[in-house]
Amino acid sequence: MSNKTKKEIDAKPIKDLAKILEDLDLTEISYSDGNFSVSVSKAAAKTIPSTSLQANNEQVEDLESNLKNDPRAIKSPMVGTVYLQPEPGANKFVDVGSQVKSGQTLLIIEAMKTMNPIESSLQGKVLKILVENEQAVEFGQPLMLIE
Amino acid sequence: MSNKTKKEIDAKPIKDLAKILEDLDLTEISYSDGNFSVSVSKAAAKTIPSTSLQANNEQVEDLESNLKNDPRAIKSPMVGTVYLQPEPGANKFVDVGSQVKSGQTLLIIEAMKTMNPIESSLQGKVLKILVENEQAVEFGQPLMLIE
Amino acid sequence: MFDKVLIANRGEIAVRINRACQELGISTVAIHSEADAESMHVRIADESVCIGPNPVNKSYLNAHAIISACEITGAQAVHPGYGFLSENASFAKMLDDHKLTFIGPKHKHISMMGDKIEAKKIMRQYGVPTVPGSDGAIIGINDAIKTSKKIGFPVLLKASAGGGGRGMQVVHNEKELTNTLPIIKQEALSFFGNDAIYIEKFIDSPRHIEIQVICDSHNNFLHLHERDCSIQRRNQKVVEEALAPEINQDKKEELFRICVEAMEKMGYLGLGTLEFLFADNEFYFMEMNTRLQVEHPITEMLTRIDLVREQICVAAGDKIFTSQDNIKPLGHSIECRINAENSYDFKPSVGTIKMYHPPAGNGIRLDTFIYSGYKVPHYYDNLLAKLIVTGRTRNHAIKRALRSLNEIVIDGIETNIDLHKKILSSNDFKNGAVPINWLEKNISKL
Amino acid sequence: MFDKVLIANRGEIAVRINRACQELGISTVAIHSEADAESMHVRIADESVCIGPNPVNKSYLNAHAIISACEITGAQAVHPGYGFLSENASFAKMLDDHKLTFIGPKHKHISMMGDKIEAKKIMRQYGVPTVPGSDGAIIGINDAIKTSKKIGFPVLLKASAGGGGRGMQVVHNEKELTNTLPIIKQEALSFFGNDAIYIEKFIDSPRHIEIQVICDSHNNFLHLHERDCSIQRRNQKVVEEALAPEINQDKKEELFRICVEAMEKMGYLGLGTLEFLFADNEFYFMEMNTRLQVEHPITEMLTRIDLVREQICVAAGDKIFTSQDNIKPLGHSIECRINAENSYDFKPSVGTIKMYHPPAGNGIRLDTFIYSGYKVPHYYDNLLAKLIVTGRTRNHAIKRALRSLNEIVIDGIETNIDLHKKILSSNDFKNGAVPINWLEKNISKL
Repeated sequence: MSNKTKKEIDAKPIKDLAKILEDLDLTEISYSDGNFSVSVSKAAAKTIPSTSLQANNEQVEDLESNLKNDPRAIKSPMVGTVYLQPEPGANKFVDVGSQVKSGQTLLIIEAMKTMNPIESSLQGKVLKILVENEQAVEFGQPLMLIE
Repeated sequence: MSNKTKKEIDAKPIKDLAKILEDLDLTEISYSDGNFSVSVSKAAAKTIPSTSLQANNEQVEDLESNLKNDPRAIKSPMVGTVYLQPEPGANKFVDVGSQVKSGQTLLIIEAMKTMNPIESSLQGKVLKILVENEQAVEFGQPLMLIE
Repeated sequence: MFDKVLIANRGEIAVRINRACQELGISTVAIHSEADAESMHVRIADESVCIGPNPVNKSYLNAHAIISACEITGAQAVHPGYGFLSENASFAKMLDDHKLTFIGPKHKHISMMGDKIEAKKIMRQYGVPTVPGSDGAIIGINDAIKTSKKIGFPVLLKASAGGGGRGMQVVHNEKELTNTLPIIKQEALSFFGNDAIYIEKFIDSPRHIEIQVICDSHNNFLHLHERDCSIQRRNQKVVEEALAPEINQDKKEELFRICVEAMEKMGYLGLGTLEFLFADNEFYFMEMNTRLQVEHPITEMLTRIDLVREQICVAAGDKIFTSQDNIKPLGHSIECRINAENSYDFKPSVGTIKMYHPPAGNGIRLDTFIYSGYKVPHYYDNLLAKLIVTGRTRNHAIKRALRSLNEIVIDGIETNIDLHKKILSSNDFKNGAVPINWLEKNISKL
Repeated sequence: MFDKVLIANRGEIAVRINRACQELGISTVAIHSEADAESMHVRIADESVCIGPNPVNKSYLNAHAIISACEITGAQAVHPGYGFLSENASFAKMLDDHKLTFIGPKHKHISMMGDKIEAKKIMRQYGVPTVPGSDGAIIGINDAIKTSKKIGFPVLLKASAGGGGRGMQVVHNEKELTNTLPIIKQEALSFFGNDAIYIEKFIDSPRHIEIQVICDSHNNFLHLHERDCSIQRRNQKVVEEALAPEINQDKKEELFRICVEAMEKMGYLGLGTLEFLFADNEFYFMEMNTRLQVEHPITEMLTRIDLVREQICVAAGDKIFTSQDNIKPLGHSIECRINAENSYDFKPSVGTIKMYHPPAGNGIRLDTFIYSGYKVPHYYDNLLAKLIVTGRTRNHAIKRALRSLNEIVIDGIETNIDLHKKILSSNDFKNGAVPINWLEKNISKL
């Protein structure tokens, strides 16, 4: 469509509209004047019971959910306990900065007394190890980031 | 504010935004680009239980509520039964088209065996009589429109 | 049975009564002020009539408008709920005069019990234990000493014309009495223009125990056991329970018998509650509420008798379906009154309820009129909901109440749910049998 | 008692079990698939573990993942709910092997009752009445005629290897039998590769009556009376009630005695339900469910015994708190299963629940896991909620259920609430004692 748009945000009209929204008990105002246009809205009802149900740290949740959708993440295929070394005292399978190949063992997850080697589905450098040794993990939990 | 606006609607960007809204599970998007501006929104949750609670004809409700806020309306000051004539067989106090003065009796409301003359708070022509003879009325119910 | 009943109330109790009517096949008329047009009690009724503007004296207390609403809708009876016109004898009489049934006691009994001093005298005549004291005003210091010694110190000196906590003084011995009497007489004279003083036994830290009765017009006078409503703040009940813990069963049974006999002597009809102070293993009659109580559901859950249903049935002339021997309370019930007020500073809260999600499951009942999106008006009292739980034991009921308080979601306005959690988690409450001044004394420490 | 229990289920029953644990002071671990991360059972639990992707065989049926979840959380016991792994003997055994408690019966009893033909044989040995029939496959037409005459026509010819309604034929007399037997043998051979046929008495239009039992490890074997689950559609229960109307009390008592004796002989532990067909005043054992039933709340409301609480207690080795003499069902209870499906064409419905407002008041319980804003996933079964009501009489319970069905608000998806209203308003249901084929026969006329 058109080409030139003003990219700098002027917070004042937004705040003004938000106040009017609140005062008049509206859920949405859309305001447009020539080249300038602002719209504010507010959900009428919270759709998730939150005050009293299980308290979650929402920031942590957001972070985790971001990691889950991160294409660089290796996610746990099972519930269990993580071991970063092949045996106590040994070196870690991989370290931050290690170059890994697809199929290389990254860590072990113990489930029902069985040691399950978790192999990398990605090729690249270990950017971050998201779990600690002997940490319990659930299905789908991000374990490492590989880039 | 601005002056010349194109009155023809281009449905395409509205449809596009509606789809994005649906896909992203949003309640509102506002989009503005130069002179062009579109805003779409959708209520997140119905805020009033309606499916099973007392069925109301919403259109009738809207009409009634409009009349209640109409400055031309004479509203019932009590619960009772309306009589449009002073006695059976007599002429109506007023008819549509009658010119009434402030303080003039418009009708009678019977409540607890007492006849209460309802006087006009307005001066002007009777535009509409909203109740029928012997109709039950509640408090605040519009009785007549006077202009 | 009635075909159509007008419910002369609002809020949770109007919803409660509407449900009882529906289950009896009675059609219902809701009345409402302008502000309450969207309120739940209006939405669930078969018909509704707006009877006036928002102030209660022009709507819910407007007897003429309510009777007119009966006339235009053809309602044959009026259920007054609690509060508003429920203990207004002249309203009950007015309904009688209009050939409408007041779902409640006879108006003469409402009158009799409405005058609190008169009510005590009547109950004393019927053999109900009342607070010992002088018979009317005392005559001089010698009479005062004699009376006080007879009933035992400490005693309460009360100005006959006093009220609202004014013109009262506790004295602990003869010397204090001698010193205080002239002062309080002088005060009474200057405050109330009347220096008549009477003496009552001072009951220190009593509990509030009340007996529920139900009577029909076929000579059946039954009690439905007791409730303990000692958790109070500013004379308002906050938490109620049934049965009352830590009271000897024989002592209770004796009181039940006395109460039932009093009802029989009165020829009482319908539901009633006799309120007692309980201290040092003695009951003292305070007043009788001649109506349905807010806390009636704990008795319902315990006895499995639907009090509102039975109240309507006996008003219609039916016999009570059961007999005293078949009323066996089972388990323990607790009610928490959930108010629209801050749990810490008790400031009332109004606004729109953004999200409401009630607790549920076995042994849980939540009586309310709120819903997601409901705007709580500021014109009326702040009771939003009553959480009622029942459990096999008192301990189980407490745990069940706590898990329910954790489940409930009321977003958008402030509530006293946190206060309830603190009360029910406290050791004093768990141990049971706290006095009526316990909550106010301990509120800051909870 | 356990400190921590893992609840190996989802939906309303996981919420139900979580509540029972909380009231016992047990902390809870919820398990869930990826789709259920926002589900109520996860939100109200103390801890949660995502155990797999959405398909049930990779999550809620994934025994290894569930045991791993116990290991990482330190849960000592697993409550399986109903469905999923609740009647999986090898799962129960696996838990045993891992020193975890399965909250349910011993795994050998799950096995025994899991084989439906074996279960009937065992019950017959214990003196429980079963459908009369041939002892195993019949040998030729003469044997078939002899057996049929002994049990009386009409009889049902059943292919031993058949199932799911296939390989069954009713015959009404000797001639029909002679004509039909060769045909059904041939069909059985071609369908199932096995022409063994056995004969059973044909029970026409029976009712479904089931007996609830509870047993502890201290030699207490109790019954909690019966339920009538005859309102069914496609073998799914739709409405259940307790007690069963129109059955002679002595007849019931005799069956209770037989069931309790069978449990004693088995040495059964925990909750169990013996399902019977009832026709012509006779009971015929069909199968035993060795788990908590969907419809357990109607028994809870009637007996005031918290079945889930007691189930957990007896699994932990406790004695049942009460005795048979003290179990006195009072009134009448009805459950309506509210499903996410159209009331007319029964198409399943998924989507977001825009508004949820439950019915409430005296004698009402709504067990659910939904809330305003909850997105119902399409991976799992369509039970949304169970409305359970109790009333003084059956008629009162029906009226109460109807007024509750009118109150409930579930907006955004389709439900079968209208179907329930039609069933409960029908004269057949009001009269009581309808057979299991009633609903399907009458559904279009309701």
